[in-house]
Amino acid sequence: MKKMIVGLLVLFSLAFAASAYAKDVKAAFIYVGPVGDGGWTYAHDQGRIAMAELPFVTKTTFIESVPEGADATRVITGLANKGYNLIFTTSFGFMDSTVEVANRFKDIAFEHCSGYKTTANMGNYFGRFYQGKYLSGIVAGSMTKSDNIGYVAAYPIPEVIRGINAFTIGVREVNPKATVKVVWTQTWFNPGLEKDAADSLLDVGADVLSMHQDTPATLQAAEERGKFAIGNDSDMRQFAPNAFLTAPIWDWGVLYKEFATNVHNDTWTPEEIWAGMETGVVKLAPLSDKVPAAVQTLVAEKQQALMEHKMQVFAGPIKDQAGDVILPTGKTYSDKELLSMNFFVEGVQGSIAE
Amino acid sequence: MLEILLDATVRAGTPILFATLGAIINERAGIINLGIEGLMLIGALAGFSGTYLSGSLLVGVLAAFCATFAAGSIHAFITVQLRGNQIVSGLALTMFGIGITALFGKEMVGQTIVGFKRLAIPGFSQIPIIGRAFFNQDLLIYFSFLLVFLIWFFFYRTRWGLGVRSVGENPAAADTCGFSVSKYRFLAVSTGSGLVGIGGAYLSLASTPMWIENMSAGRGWIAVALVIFAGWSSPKAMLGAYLFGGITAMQLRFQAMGTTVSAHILQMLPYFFTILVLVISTLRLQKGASQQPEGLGLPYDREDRK
Amino acid sequence: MTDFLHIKNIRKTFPGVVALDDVSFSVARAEIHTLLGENGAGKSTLMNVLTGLYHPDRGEISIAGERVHFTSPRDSLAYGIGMVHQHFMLVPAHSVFENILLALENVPNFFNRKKYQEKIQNLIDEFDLDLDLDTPVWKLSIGAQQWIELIKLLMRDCQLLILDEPTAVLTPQEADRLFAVLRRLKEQGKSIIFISHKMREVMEISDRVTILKKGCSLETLNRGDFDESRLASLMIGQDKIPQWQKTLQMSDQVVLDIQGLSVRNERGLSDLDNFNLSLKKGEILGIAGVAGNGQKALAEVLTGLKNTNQGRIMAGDKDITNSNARYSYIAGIAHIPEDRKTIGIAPDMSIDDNLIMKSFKSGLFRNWIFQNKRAIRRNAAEKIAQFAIKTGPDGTPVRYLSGGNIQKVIIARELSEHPAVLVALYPTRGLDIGSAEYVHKVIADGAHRGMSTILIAEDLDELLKLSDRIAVMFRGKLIGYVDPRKTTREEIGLMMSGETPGATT
Amino acid sequence: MKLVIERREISSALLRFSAPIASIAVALFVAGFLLLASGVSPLAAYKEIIIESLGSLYGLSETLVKTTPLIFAGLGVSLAFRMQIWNIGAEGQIYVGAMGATWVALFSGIQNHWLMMTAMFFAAFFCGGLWAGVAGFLRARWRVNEVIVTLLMNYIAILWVDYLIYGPWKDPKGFNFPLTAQFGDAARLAEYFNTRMHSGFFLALFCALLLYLFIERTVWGYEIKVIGSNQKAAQYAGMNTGIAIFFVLFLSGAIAGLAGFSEVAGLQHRLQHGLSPGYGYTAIIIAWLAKRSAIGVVIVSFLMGVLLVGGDSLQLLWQLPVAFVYAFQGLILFFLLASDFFIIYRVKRVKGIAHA
Repeated sequence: MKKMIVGLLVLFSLAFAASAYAKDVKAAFIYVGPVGDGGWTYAHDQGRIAMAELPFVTKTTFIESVPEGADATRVITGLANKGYNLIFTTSFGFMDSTVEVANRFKDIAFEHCSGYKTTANMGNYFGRFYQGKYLSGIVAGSMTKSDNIGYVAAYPIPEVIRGINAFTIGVREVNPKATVKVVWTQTWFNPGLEKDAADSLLDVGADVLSMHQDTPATLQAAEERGKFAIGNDSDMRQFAPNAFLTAPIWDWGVLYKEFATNVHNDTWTPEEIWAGMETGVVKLAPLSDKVPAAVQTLVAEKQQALMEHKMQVFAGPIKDQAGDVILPTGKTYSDKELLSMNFFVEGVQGSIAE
Repeated sequence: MLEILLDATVRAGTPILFATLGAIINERAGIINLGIEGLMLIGALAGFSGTYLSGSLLVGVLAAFCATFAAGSIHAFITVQLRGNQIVSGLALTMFGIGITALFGKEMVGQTIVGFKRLAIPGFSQIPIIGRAFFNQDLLIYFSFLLVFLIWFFFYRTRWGLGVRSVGENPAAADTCGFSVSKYRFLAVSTGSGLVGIGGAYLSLASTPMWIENMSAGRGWIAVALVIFAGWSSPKAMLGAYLFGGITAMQLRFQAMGTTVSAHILQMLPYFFTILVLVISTLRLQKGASQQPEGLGLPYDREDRK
Repeated sequence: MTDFLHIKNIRKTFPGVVALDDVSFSVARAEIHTLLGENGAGKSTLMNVLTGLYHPDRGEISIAGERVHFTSPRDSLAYGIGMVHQHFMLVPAHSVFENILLALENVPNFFNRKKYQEKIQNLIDEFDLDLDLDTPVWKLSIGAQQWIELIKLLMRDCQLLILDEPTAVLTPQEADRLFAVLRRLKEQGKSIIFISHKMREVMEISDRVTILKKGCSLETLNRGDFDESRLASLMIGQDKIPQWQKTLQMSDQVVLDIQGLSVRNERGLSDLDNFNLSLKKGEILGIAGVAGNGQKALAEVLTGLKNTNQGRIMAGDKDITNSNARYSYIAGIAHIPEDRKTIGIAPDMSIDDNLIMKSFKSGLFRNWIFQNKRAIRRNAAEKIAQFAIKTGPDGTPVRYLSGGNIQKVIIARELSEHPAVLVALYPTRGLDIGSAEYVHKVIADGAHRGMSTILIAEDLDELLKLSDRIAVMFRGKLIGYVDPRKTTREEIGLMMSGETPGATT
Repeated sequence: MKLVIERREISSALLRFSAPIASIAVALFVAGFLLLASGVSPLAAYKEIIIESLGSLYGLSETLVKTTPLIFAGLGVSLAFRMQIWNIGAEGQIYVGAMGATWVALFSGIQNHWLMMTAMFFAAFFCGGLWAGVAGFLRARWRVNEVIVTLLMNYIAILWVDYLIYGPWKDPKGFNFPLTAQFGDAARLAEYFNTRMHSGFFLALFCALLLYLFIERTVWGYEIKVIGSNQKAAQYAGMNTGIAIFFVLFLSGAIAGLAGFSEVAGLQHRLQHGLSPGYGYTAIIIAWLAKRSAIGVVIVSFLMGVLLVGGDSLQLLWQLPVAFVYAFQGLILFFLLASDFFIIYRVKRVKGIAHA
């Protein structure tokens, strides 16, 4: 009898504990662009939708087009005040705002994307997108006939620069003669200008285009001229069925589900996550059937190697634009060095604004 | 290279050209329209959705025209019938356009259509240098060439055009000659707005066949500036739009060819040159008679005793 | 004689003003009917009602027996009523052809340019006018512009032509030519409403005369029933004209001396051409001339609003050539501008503020950088009392005042610092007779105190009455001086058309 | 029957007061249909806007934070309005003002707080002023259209600031992200009540008061009013309108530039892209709504702050796009313009002739 009572008590308390710790997740997102940008913000919102399917995620919301800066702090605070217990801030520029608000709301879990700061209740996460860029570079290097590849880039920030470098390393691995020409647009989404930029690259002889941009304008430019192009952020093949080769894409749902589950189980801790391809956060869109089987196999092998950590994209020897070795053989860059990358590797034609 | 640059110039300049022509018709009738940016967005969304839903590019262009005609009518009603402040009403129209297109454009994001294709004019398209830029383009660009002439013809060879110019110059004179100032102004504003809408549709149907929020990205404001630059004349508007498009195209090609000048600085060039040319053309204006319609910006109040 | 137009009990008010009170009269076919009245009697308003520009508050208009309601000029044009407005309704940037074409009915949208050019040219030839169809209107003289207005109406085949003070911009000789054309039109069966306040013209051309006074139609007289003095007494009526005695008191001291002045306007034409003038202390110097012959440029140069291309202006011993407006003012030159509402006042500001527009920097109205509101108010109260300005409540924007009171505000301001020279452009234009007399008295009183006045006016009567000397201008040149006590209208008229007189001072 | 429009003799104070309120009510009503179309109850939405922006100390403080740059920019634009000059370039002036203040904060090496504040203040003041002064000079000297010049210079200003933060001014410790370093404590304005409200707000109020005195009480203010009322009359009265135009545009830009100072020193503590999310454009509307009054600018800026801050909650609760607030602002303006008409005119029905 006594045993039974004790047993029941234990059971009860366990049940109690379980219910106390398994809390509902109410998640909020702030986005830098409109959900309708078709790129970066769109991909995050897809992640949010995937997360919302978890049974214990009772509510998700988002605020789009939040300017990076003073407004962000207010919007994040507003979300915190509204009782959300998991808040995602999905642009680098939200970092300081997130830190500020996180320090004020200690009970709420904050996750900031693409930055480098953490606090007791704020983690940061990002994906090793450059791995996808590298793989797409292999495809581009194999497909170019003119050895002339164009790259339409948004802003000279480390993420974009890293992507260009990884891409170029991929290109030169299969085609050491090829060069990558870079044109900056200083816009994330201004399709007309981006298309014009793509055209300008095609005009100087590029026959494969890549891009770091939110709109599919570059793909359309290549489609129109019968050239090839590589997408960005999300699978945009419907915009250029013939030109589209592949695209490094995001699948944030993987991470978001994990965060939500951790919060639900109260096992969430602030971490610095830089997820590689093995996690599924960064993927390569299915290759076009125009890509020869040999290349497809090569890409698959490389991807496997990356996922198993058998190789690094940024591994010595790496030369800068002038041809000088800046990373000797056998060495690799630390994450910190990668995160603040601010130079172009050999094979890139273009300059980073100084 | 020149051939290619010219081609890029025409393609980059065309949406601005349509918008500038529309704005010229507005201002010729005496109404300043700062709502061009919003109208372009409405045109872009209406054009895209029209084509997406019907599968026909023509329907898209017509939808763009009709939607911006309607939106322009709001501005026309407020500034002509209600004699409201033209600058504020135009700004309101831009805000309204940005807002309403984002609101109703959600479903169109990520959808695809088949856009306008290049259509070479046999023979002409082979002309060196200019052939590609002027005779191997899509239908909307050919239409823009025609429009430049048509607008010139309309203003200087038709009675309606004379009426529009007169209500912009001296509404009282047109009024006493039996022209309905409000009707002419209203129609000039709404029709001009419709042309601006086609400029927007050029973005979403020809330049980059897709819909993205805010895809006009400031081109409408450039058009507003080019109206003065062009001295309210349609052939000069063509020149201005291509100049702007040309400088934009050129700075991208500078980059593609590997210049080391900061892209930010290069990007300022189109704006800088537009100001410079505006100053020069203003200086030239002052030597002769002013080309600015004298009634520009002034509501017409028949009983206002001066 | 059948009545073509019949109007009855028309009333029209504007914010704060009763422009027309009760007007009735009729116009027959083939008649020249003159509307006579002082400025401000409501003639122009009445005509704007008749052409559909204004909508009357009440009253009836009938055309050929049919009751009509005009809501726009289209309506009145449809009934064959056309008008030459006092301020021409032309588009300056357009060519003569375009301006005339604008007025034509039933022009197809895609018109045959040549056909219409021919049509218009024929009419121009018929009246033997010197007009080039392709010239932009702004390049033409005001007289030529008036012909364009007339051709517009003739091309439309208007049955009733209204001419609002057409002779104001013409020399007497040009006016004669206009009268000839009007008579010919009358013979063709057209009705003409002629508006003027110049008695001589009225006598010459009218079949009937209707007299308007303070917005009411007093009486209609047939030809033969009126003479100049009867018309004048009806027009002026029982108004008490303030009596003042004009005394000649010119000294020999020259206060203003203009030598060889030349001014070109922005279009490169000459506004003033080697112009000479000297003004003596206490003198009222009238300047006669058809409007647009350089009077405005003269006033603007004198008051520092315009620069000269050549020549010298001395105010006493100060050289004020090409000075700015502020310096001219300090040098003692006051200015009553031609267009009081568009130049003379800041319409949205109060009387207080308008009265100090030229002296706001003076120590009287200023403490360091701040305005001395109390002094400004006191100044306004003084001036309002002194010049009998009728105002609304304190702070009422000036634009709500009547024309006469606005003119008083301007005069009060201009005379407040006892200027040496007053340049007055058309100072009584558009004023009722009482206000006009008041202005005359102020000018004459000023002369009494030693102020010299350059009086530019279009009304010869006004000039003859006030001036000690009259200078006549033509195309920017000084043609000569006449003595108002000895000269005749004909002599001045000839000089106004450029003929050098035998007699000078 | 036809409709004829007539000017009212004098519009009654009641009408002038009630018409704008009625028009805002109508705008709210019409916007309600937009909300309904998006599946949101209008009443709940409007209630939410008010509660979010005014319902708590925090909400109020945020509203005031948002109001601060709007007051500065609104004052700047409205000063130019006084002279019938359209300064569409407040946006760019905010950026260059912020740039000036940032330059002082980062590179001047001043340690003293007050000295630093003063130096930053004047740097922003002169940078904004000179930026607008270019348009002022062109307008005064050659009558170049100031609307277009100020507008185009916005793009140049923003690109120039971008150039600095991507290039020479980039924080060396910032992982090469496009941000300047954070300001030291000496370069930060005081904050209050443990919220983000900073002394920039009081500075803005003070600025409004100064501007009010400047316009209504000083000799220069008088001159500006005369020129604004009738430029020809001003010339006739001997005022140098050219210098006045330059001066007013300079001052207009300088005040707008102070918004940049207050944003970087009070709120963001660094220069970055997207410093102003369109404050300069909102300022035009504010200046117009305020009907030329400096005090009006303060009130309207506050109302705009309410709308902007409250507008966020619409997104939060119902996922309405941010664009809704734009559409809403556009609607309010349309109806306010319409209400102006009924203040000045009345419509009468008369008998008329029907045209074929």
